[in-house]
Amino acid sequence: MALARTLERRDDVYLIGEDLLDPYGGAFKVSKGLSTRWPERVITTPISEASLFGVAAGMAMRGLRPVLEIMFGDFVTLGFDQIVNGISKFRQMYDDQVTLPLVVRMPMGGHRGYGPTHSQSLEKLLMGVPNIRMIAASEYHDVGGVLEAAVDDEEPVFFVENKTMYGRLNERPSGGYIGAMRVRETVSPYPALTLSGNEFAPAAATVVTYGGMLPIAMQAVTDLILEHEVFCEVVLLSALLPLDLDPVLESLARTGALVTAEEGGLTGGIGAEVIAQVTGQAWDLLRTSPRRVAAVDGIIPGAPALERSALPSVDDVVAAVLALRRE
Amino acid sequence: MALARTLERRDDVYLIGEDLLDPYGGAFKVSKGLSTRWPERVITTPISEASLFGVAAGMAMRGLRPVLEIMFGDFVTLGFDQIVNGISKFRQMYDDQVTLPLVVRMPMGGHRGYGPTHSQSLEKLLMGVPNIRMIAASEYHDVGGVLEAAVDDEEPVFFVENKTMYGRLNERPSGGYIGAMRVRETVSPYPALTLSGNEFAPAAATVVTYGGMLPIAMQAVTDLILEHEVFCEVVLLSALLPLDLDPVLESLARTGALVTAEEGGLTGGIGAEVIAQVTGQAWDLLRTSPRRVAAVDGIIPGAPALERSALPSVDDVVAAVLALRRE
Amino acid sequence: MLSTVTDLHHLYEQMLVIRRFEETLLELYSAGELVGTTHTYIGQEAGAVGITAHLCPERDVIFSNHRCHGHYLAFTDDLIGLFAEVLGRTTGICGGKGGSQHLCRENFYTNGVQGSIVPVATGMALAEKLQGSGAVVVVFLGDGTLGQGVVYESLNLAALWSLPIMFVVENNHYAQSTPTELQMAGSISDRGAAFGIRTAQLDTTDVEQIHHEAGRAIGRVRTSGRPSFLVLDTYRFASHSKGDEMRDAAEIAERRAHDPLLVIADRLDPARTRAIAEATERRVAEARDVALAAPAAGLLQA
Amino acid sequence: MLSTVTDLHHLYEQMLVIRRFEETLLELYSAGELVGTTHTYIGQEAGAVGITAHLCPERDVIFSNHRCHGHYLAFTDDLIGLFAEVLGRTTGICGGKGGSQHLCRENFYTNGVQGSIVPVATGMALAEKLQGSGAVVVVFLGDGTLGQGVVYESLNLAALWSLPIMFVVENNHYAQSTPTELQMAGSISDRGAAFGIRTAQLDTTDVEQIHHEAGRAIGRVRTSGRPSFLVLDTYRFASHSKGDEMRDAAEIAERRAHDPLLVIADRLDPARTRAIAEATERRVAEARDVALAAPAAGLLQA
Ligand SMILES: Cc1ncc(C[n+]2csc(CCOP(=O)(O)OP(=O)(O)O)c2C)c(N)n1
Ligand SMILES: Cc1ncc(C[n+]2csc(CCOP(=O)(O)OP(=O)(O)O)c2C)c(N)n1
Ligand SMILES: [Mg+2]
Ligand SMILES: [Mg+2]
Repeated sequence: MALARTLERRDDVYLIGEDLLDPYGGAFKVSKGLSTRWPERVITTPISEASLFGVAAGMAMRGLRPVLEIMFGDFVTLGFDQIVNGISKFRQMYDDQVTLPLVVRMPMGGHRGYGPTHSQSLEKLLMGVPNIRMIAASEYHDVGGVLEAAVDDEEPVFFVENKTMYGRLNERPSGGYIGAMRVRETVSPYPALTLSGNEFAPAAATVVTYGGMLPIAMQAVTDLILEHEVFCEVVLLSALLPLDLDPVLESLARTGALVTAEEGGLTGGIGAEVIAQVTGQAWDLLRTSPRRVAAVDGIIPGAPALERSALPSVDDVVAAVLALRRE
Repeated sequence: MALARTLERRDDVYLIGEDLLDPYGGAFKVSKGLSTRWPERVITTPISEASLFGVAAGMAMRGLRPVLEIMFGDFVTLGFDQIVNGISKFRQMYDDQVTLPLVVRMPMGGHRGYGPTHSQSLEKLLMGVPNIRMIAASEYHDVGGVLEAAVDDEEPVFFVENKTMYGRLNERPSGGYIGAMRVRETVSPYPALTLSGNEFAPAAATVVTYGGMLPIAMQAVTDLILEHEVFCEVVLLSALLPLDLDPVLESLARTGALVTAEEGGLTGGIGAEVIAQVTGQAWDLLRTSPRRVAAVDGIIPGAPALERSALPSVDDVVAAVLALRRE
Repeated sequence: MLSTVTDLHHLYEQMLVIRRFEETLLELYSAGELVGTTHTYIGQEAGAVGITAHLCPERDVIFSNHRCHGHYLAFTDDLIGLFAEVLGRTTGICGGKGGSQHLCRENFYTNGVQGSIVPVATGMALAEKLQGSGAVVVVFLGDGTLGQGVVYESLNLAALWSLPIMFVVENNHYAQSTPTELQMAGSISDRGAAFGIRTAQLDTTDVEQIHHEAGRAIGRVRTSGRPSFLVLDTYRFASHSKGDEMRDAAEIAERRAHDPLLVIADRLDPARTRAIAEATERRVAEARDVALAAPAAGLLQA
Repeated sequence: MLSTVTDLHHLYEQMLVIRRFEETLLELYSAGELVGTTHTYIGQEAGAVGITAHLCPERDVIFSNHRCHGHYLAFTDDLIGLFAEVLGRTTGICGGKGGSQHLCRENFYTNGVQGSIVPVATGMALAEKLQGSGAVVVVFLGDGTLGQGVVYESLNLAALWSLPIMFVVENNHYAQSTPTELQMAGSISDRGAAFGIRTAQLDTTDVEQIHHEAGRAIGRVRTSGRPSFLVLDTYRFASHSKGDEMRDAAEIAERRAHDPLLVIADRLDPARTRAIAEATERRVAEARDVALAAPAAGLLQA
C-alpha cells in the first residue's frame, strides 16, 4: 500500500477526501485501514470538491503534502477554477516564492454501468493546463512506486487511476518480459514501458496508450498477432503532462506508424497532443497517417451494451492498426 | 448591435450576467442601452458564475434562450461542472427530450496588462467537451450575424470573443477582397474565411487561425510577402466545435503545408486537434511537418514586456512559416 | 388533517409502491439483472409522497438527485418506465442512456452530481416565472449535498429574484458513509433563513403531517411566488447504494420503529391496507416483468 | 480604547500611507505609467489598518483579493515592492508577474478570481493548525464575493474543523457597478452564523473602534482556535477600478463625511498629524520614484 508507505515515511503527508474513514475507507477502499492507524492524518470531508482543491493548495503552500481523493474523476470539473486559476498559477505567478507539492487522485473510466456522470475519462480536459504534472498508473506499472514519486514531487501531480484497475492485480515485468512481450522500462519516477514482440518479426506500428486502456490495447495486440500476423509495439506512458515523448519517438523510429489509444472521448483528447508533438518533432519518422482510438464523442450511457459501444474496444484498436497497413 | 436585434426579433431571448444594467452596460459595454429598452429581459446577477451556467441551462430547458455573459473568459473554469456534467449531457442523456438553446459569451485574451487571471484564452479547455458548439468571432466576420446565428441555434453555443476586438472596427470583405487579399467565405451560419494572395504567386502554406489572433496572423502574412516574398493562405475559422475542417483541407490541397496560430497556450491547444484531424483525414495533402504557434505554456504575466513575450507574436508566425520552407 | 380517509390510504399506497419497487430493484441487483449502482429510497417514502401530492405533473417541475426513484414514482406513477430505465432497456424513459440517477420525463429531471442540479432547478424556476406559467419547482437534496457551494449561490438567487421554488432537504443523517456531524457545522434551517428564505423543519416520518406542512409551504410559494426551504428529518433503511452497511444496528432498529408505513397504521383500515398490499405486489411484479421483457438498449436485435 | 495616543497616531499614519499610495497610483495611471487595471482602497483604510494591527507578519497569514493594496501595506509597510509590482518592474514583489491583484510576499497572498481565495485560505488555516504554529489566517472578501459558493463551503469547513481563520467581509455596498440590493438577499452576518461561526458586525469607519473589536475577535480565534466572521460597513471613495463612476454624487458625498481619516480627527494632535502628513508625502513619493527607476520586467537591458 503506497499511501500507507508515504504516511509512514513522511509526516507531512495528509490524505483528504470524502468518506475516507474506516471502516469504509473511501468509495474504492484505497484508504482502508489508514484512518485507524493515522487518525490525525486522514481527513474526511464534506461534499465540497471545489473547495477541496483550494484547501489542498493552501495546505501545500504552507508546508504540507496533501493527497486529495476525488471520489469519481468526473467531479474534477468542480475544481477547474481552483486548478486553472490557483494550483497551476501560484508558483509561477508568485515568482517561485511558493511550491505546491500536492497530489490529486482521480478514479476515471467506465465499463461499470454507472452512467453518464460517473464513467468518464476526463483527464484530457487537463491537458491544456500548464505547470502541472499529470500521471496515469496502469496495471503494468509499479503503481505504488509511481504514487510515492508523486507524493515526493515538488509540483502538483494529477494522478489518473482507472476504476477497472481496482479489481485486478498488478503485473510487473519479470526478467524483462510480461508474458511473451519484451518490456523496456525507462528510468524515471514516472516510467514509460515499451512492449515489443520478438526481434525477428518487425513491428508494424506503435500503439501509444496509458492507464485503463492497457488491457484493451494488449488484447488488441495479441489478436493482431494471432489473427492477422501483425506485430505492434506498445508504448505505455505514465507521464501525460509533461508528455513523455521520447519513448514514443524511439519506438516510431522502428515502426514508422502511430496509433494512439485512450478511453476518453476523441476530440481534444490526449491522442491529439501526441500526434501534434510527433508530427511537429519527428515528421520524418512517420510513413503513414497517425490514427486515434478513443471513445465516441458524447455521453457514456448507462445501459451496458450502449456503454460498450461508446467506449473504445479491442476491435477499434485492431481496426486502427490494420487501417494503417492498408494505406 | 446583434444583441439588440435578437432581443427585438425574438421574445424568448434573455441576457444574464454580472453588471449588465445601464448605465454601466457590462464590463465591456456590450449590453449598453439594452436594459433600458428591455428592463425585464436583461438580468444582472450576483457573482455566482458556477450557478449562472446552471441557471442558463434550466432556462433553456424550459423554453427560453438565455445569452450568458461571463465577464472574463478566465472565469469559465467556474462553470466546468455545469458545462461538462450538465449542459453537454442533458440532451443526449435524456434521450433528446430536451434541447439547450443557450449562448455563453466569453471575452478571452491578453495584451491588456490585466495579469494572470484576467488575460487567458481558455477556449482550448472546452475542445474536449462533446455536444456543444464553440464559435469564435473575428474582425473579418460579420460578428453580429454570427452571434445571431448562435442565438437561433438549438445547441448550446460557447461564443469566444477577444478583448482586443472591442476597441477595433470590423472589416468585412468588399467585392471579394479585404485589402489586397482575396476572400472566400463559406456559406454557413458560422462561416470560415479563406484569404489568399494573387493567383500567380502560389501559396507556400496555410495558416489556420481564429478570433483575436487574426490581426497578428495577417500582419505576419504581410511581413512574409514584403520581407520574404513568401505567400500564405489564411483560413480564418469561426466554428471550432465541431471543427470546420473542410476549408482547411481545401486550402491544404493548394499549399501542402500547415501552420496553426492561436492565442492560448500550446499544449492541449486547438492547433493539436486541427493537426490530428488533418493528419488523420488528409495525410497525403501535407508535404511537410505541421507547426503550431501559440502562447508559451504558463501564466500570462502582468508586466507588459513579460506579457508580450508569453503571447504569440507576429514574429512567431513568420518564423513558423519560414521553418516550413527550410524543411 | 387530510380531507378524507381515502387520501391517507392513497398516500399509503404510493409509499408502498415505492417501497416494493425499491426492494424489487435490490432483488434484481442481487440476481445480477441490474448492473451499475442504485440508491434506494426505502425508509424515506413519506417525503416524496407528502410533497408531490401538492404538485401537478402537467405544470409543476421536480429536479431530483441520485436518490430519485421515490420522487419519480410519486410524481409520475410510471413503474414500467423506471424499471426499464434502471434495467437498461430500450423502453426506459431515457432509452437506457441515463440509468438509475439520470432520469427525465416531461417535468421531472434528475442528475448524478451532488448539488449541481440546484442551479439548474433555479434557472427552471426563473423561466417558469418569466413565462408566467404558475409552476412551482421543487428541488430535492440530501443533507450531505449542503456541502456544495452552488446550493448557497442558488438560495441567494432564488430569494433575490423571488422565484417559485421549494428547496427540500431530506436529512437522513448520512452522506454515503459519513454521519452529519462529520460533514456539517451549524444548522440546516438557518442556512436557508440566512438568505431571507422562509424555512420550515419537520421532524417526523408521518406522511399526513408532512403532507399538511408541505401543502402550506407549497401553497405559499404558489401564491407569493417566493422560495421556500423545507427540511425533513428522515432515515434510509437500506445501505447507501449497493455497498456495505456501516451504520450501527441499534440505530437502524430505532429508526425502523418510525417506518413511515407503520407510524400511520392506526389511522388505516386493515382490510383496505391488505387490498392495497396485494394490488401493489401485483403491479410491481407486473411492471418488473414488462420491463425485463423489453430488449436491452444497444443490443442489435435478430 | 487604544492603550496610548501614540497608537492612534500610528494607525492614522498607516491609513494615510495607504490613501496616498493609492492616490499616487491613480496619478500614475492617468499619466500612462501604469497599464492594466487597479482597484483602490481609498475610503476603506480603517479596515485593513484596524485588523492587521493584531497580526504578526512573521507568523500570521493574510489572503486578500483584487482590492488588496491596503491590506498589503498595513501588513508589510513595503511601499516600494508594491509600487514596483504594480508598475511591472523587476523589483516588484513578484518580479512584475502578478501585477496589482496577484501578490505574494512571505505570509501575504492575493488572487484575482472572486471567492476562489477563500478555500485556499481555509487550507492554509488547516495547515497552520495541524502544524501547531499558532498562526491566525485572515481572509478579506467583498460583499459581492458572497455570491460565490466556495465561500460557504469554506465557512462550513472552518467551523467543522475548528480552524484559526477570520473571514472579514468588507461591505462597501457595491460589487463593481451593482449595488448590494441587486445582488444579495438576506443578511450578511446571518450567513456566517448559519454555519455556527461567531459573527460580529461593525457599522463604523472609526479605526479605533475597528481596532478594538477586531482585537477581541482575533484574540478569540487565537485562544479558541475557532473561526470568526467579521462584517465591516465601509465605502470606497474612488471608482471600482479605473472605470467610470456610476454612483450617486450625493451618496458619495454623504459617505465622505465618514472618511476614516476625518472621523478620528478630534482625537489627533494637529502638530503630529501635520508631521505625519509631510513624512508620508515624502515616503510615498520616494517609494514611487525608486520603483519607477527600476527596470521594466521582461525588457532586455542594454
Ligand atoms: C459532487 C459529488 N460528489 C460525490 C458524489 C458521490 N456521492 C453520491 S451520493 C453521496 C452522498 C450524498 O449524501 P446526501 O446528500 O446526504 O444524500 P443521501 O445519499 O443521504 O440521500 C456521495 C458523496 C456525487 N455523486 N457527487
Ligand atoms: C469570479 C469573478 N467574477 C467576476 C470578477 C470581476 N470582478 C472584479 S471585482 C468585482 C466586484 C467585487 O465586488 P466585491 O466583492 O463587493 O468587492 P469590492 O470590489 O466592492 O471591493 C467583480 C465582479 C472577478 N474578479 N472574479
Ligand atoms: Mg443524507
Ligand atoms: Mg463591494
